[in-house]
Amino acid sequence: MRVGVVTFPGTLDDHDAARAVKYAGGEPVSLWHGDTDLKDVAGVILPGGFSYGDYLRCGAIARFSPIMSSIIPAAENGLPVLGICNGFQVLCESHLLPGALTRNVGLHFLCRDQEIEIVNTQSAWSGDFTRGQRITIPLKNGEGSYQCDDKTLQELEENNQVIARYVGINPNGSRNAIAGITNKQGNVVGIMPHPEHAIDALTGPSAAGLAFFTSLVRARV
Amino acid sequence: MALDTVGIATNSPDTQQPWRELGLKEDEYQRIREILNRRPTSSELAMYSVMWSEHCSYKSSKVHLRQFGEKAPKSDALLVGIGENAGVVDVGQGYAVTFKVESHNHPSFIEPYQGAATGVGGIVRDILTMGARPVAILDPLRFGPADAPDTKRVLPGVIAGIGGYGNCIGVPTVGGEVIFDKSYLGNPLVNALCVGVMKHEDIKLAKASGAGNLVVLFGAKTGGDGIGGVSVLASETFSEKKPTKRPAVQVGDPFTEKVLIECSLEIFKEDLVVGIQDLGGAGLSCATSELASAGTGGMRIELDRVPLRDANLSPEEILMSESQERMCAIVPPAKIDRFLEICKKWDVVATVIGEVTSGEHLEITWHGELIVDVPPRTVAHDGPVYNRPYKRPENQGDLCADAAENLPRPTGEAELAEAILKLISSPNMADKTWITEQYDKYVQGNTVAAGPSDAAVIRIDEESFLGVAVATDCNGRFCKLDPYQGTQLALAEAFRNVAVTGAKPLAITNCLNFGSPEDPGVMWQFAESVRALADGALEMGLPVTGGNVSFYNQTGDVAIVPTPVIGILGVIDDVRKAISYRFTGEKELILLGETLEELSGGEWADGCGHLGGIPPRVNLQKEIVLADFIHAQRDYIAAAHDLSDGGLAVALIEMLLQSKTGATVSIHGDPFMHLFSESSGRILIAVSSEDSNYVVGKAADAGITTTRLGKSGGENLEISGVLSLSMLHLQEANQRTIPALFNA
Amino acid sequence: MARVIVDVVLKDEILDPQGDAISRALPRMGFSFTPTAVRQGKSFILSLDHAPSASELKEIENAAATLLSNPVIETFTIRVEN
Amino acid sequence: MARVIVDVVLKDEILDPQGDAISRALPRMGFSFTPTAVRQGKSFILSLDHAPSASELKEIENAAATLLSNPVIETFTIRVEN
Ligand SMILES: Nc1ncnc2c1ncn2[C@@H]1O[C@H](COP(=O)(O)OP(=O)(O)O)[C@@H](O)[C@H]1O
Ligand SMILES: [Mg+2]
Repeated sequence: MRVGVVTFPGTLDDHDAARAVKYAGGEPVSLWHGDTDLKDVAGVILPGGFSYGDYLRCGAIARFSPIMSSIIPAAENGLPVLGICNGFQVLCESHLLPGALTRNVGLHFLCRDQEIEIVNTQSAWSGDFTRGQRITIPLKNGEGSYQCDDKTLQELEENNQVIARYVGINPNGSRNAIAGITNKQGNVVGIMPHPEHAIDALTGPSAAGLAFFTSLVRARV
Repeated sequence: MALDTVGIATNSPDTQQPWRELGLKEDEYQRIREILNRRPTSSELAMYSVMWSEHCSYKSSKVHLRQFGEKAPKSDALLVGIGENAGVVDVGQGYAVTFKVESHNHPSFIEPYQGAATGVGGIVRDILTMGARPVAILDPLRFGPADAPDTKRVLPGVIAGIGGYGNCIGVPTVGGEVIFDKSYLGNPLVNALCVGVMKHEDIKLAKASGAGNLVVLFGAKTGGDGIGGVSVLASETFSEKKPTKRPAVQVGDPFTEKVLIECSLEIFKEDLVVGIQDLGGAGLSCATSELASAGTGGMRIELDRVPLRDANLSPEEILMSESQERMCAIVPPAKIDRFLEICKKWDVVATVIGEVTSGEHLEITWHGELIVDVPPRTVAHDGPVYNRPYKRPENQGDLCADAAENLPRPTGEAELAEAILKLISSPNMADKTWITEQYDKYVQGNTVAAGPSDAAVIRIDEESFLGVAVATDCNGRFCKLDPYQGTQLALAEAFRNVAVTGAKPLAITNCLNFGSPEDPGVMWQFAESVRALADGALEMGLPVTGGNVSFYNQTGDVAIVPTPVIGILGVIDDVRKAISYRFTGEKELILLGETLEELSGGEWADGCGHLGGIPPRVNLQKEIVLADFIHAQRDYIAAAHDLSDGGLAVALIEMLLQSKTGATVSIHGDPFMHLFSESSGRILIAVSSEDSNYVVGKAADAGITTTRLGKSGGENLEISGVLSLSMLHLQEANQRTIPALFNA
Repeated sequence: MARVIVDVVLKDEILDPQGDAISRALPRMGFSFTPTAVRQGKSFILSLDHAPSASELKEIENAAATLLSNPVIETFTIRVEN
Repeated sequence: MARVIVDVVLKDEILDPQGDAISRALPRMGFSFTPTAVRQGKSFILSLDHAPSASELKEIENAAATLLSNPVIETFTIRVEN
């Protein structure tokens, strides 16, 4: 299965995302921000990093790139899209996901091994988990505090759109300890911590992040 | 100011020139006139003044640094030695690794965030320039007392700056040091080490050869950043009263650096350059003169082609600008189109600013007028060399006589427990997670070990699991007591930190941070330190592949404690076998090496406010034996941690905290001495019970003294018959200090 | 020569940790005035070589609403300095 | 009720990577106005339950010069909205 991995200028975790797709049994296909061709991929990953330096606002400039002009309508038509960290920010800026990510409450960039609890296992990217499963994967961000208005929050909870929540101390001040959400259709998922850095216990805190990628790849084999 | 051309300079020999303001000495100015056979133009004067500054010319250190070449051990691993942007060593399987440390001390004192950020940017470009992908950053840092108000200003900014830059360019920051000492108040040390990886065939050199080849400037536009920064910030003692000549602070743009990295690597992959140099201190003056001087000498630059951020800059200022994120490449004409195409893809500004000529002069024009016409070697390499006087300070003898071994010691359970808690919660020994959490250690996905660990371990090949281990170390107090021994202790410690991971140490880099070379006492410290490092490197068979010298780290007459930070790089054939100091399950704890009564210059003495005596002995041969032993027995060693600052007490507690367990150990002899001594050449290992007899036997065969301390387990640190401390209590003491000091 | 300044602030209901940190730091640093609230905003200063026309202002407003601010969490105002 | 706004901008000679990035993004995104320069600044909005006295303004100026701005690279101005 072909899974696209987008590289914006300033993207950092594209190689890791591609490696994760490979580990999951898929075929990573790199997509360049300046192109509009999605190369027949069956899913797209917007990896972590600092697209366009995160200048202005995280994800704000990336949202207007040519590749996003193809991804946005495709996602609206059901193409599975996973945004990790900066990718999550791009998805919010693109209004494919509600809400926004703001400065961590502690005002510092934070890189730590973070326990999260998987809440929703119905999305295109979380089917290989069991509900309530707790996994530890790296968190690394400066602006990872999920914020939205009360009404949106209520909708997210009522529609089971929360994918994962932080366990223990809320590291960045996200509302309802939200670590990741999905759209109503379940094809677009944004997650702040980094599953692609937890696919092998040698280089990550665990291998439990791999299930995000196998969820997509195996379901569609 | 009217344009000063070579023609005008020839015809106006008596024009007064501001050489003194530019930091030149009278005889240096006269030498420039002799070289050129006329007075320099103002642009030439600008170039010579920055290039002949201490920072760029190493004029006070050169005579000493030569020993690294003269005493160099024969090394098959060395591919590129001292003199290039960074040394390169062979790590096998066709891979080459380059690493180097740089200091950005003064800029970080003035503007902590940007100073530290641009320090990282600079060293990363040095590594990139060698043709390598930067894969890891380490940041050896020194600050004034942790509770000093200025430390509260400097430290958070420095940490945020390193993280802000390193995180954004996608290079993991995986190790370093944070040390507090009063001598660093007003003189914080911000050193940054970068490691890069490439294939042998991709190594690039800073050399302009081949007449007709084009000189291309690419990266950020040139602005007024840090103009005169080199001579003002790095060559003179910083004093608050005297305003800097041009207050511009360099501001880093990590996004531009990130695209510059990717763009350069793509250019290297297609083999489009014959030489390349980054623009660091002294900007274009340095890049053009060094490139030309390393080639055949001839180069012509049209300076007015340089893309500017500030249209009002004069040619002198353009030559001296230290705007960040710029590179200069030598490109054959047949390859220039492809070169520019790749730059365009990455949205990197690239401009042909000149060409290599068949002549022997570096000629620079400004709108057609010749403003520089110099033999480039005279700018880049033939700067002044000083044989500065040096002398052991009068009071050194008194200092060494005042040994910490004579201080009153804690006795009895309560006093010992209190001393341990004080030690483990002191800012130097306290947990540094508050700092390291601000660094992305995971990016690139190859981090096998990062702080807290003795050395950082990075995978460089995903198929074979080949990797490298890197550590930096220096105890400046030891170096103050005896710069020779202190430097070899730093070398031994860095070596041991790499060795405990199971890696084979391969090469040395260093960053020599000292006070003013004009002070004979400081110069003595420096001379001793360099001699010690050269001797030590030879004895250990490791080449010194590069480094950096930072002088003038002093306030008034008072210099920092000498701080020769030593970085060691080792190779590990299979990172899956790397040893950390974390273990699981019940293990037997064994101390390797001998403990002597050595307290002077150590952490306990420091906690008593004492500095005096003679530092611990160092035996480099024994370090090699230990390293070989760990490597040979790595399959039987569950965890290993080197003993250094804080001795056995700290190493044991750190290992247990990491492994989330207590232990019961027994100590034969004076418990205080065994817990607090900082004797060198010791490693604490954890071994499963069934392997312990075997491992101890092997150690005995190798001539290593072993002490079976006891077993892990339980929730307390029990020292039989001496004391018992709960691990929770120890953890709290260890973790509380830094956040309490620095959380806003 | 004119400057158009777009001031962007977080909506009142959105958490502003930076503003809060400043609120807390003020008394610690010995300042005696105590604002009822501190919010941190951003500004974008666009320099033009001429006074902006009505249609240009319209475009700037557009850019402010889409690129320079995120309507989900922020509001903006525009000032013109001639 | 009053608001004191401290506007902080980078000194002109200091590189502003964010402003530059925005400059470059504008034409790519189809906006036709082309500012000669874009600079990004910060603002701090201090809400007070009364109009600030002269001595309070003095203190705010003090805070602006030390806490709210970094005099090495930034300058600030103060506006009062009653
Ligand atoms: N500035 C820093 N940046 C990154 N890692 C750091 C820094 N300071 C300390 N560390 C890490 O914290 C750990 C403990 O540091 P230190 O006490 O200096 O180690 P050691 O005693 O082994 O030399 C090491 O893993 C080191 O790499
Ligand atoms: Mg160590």
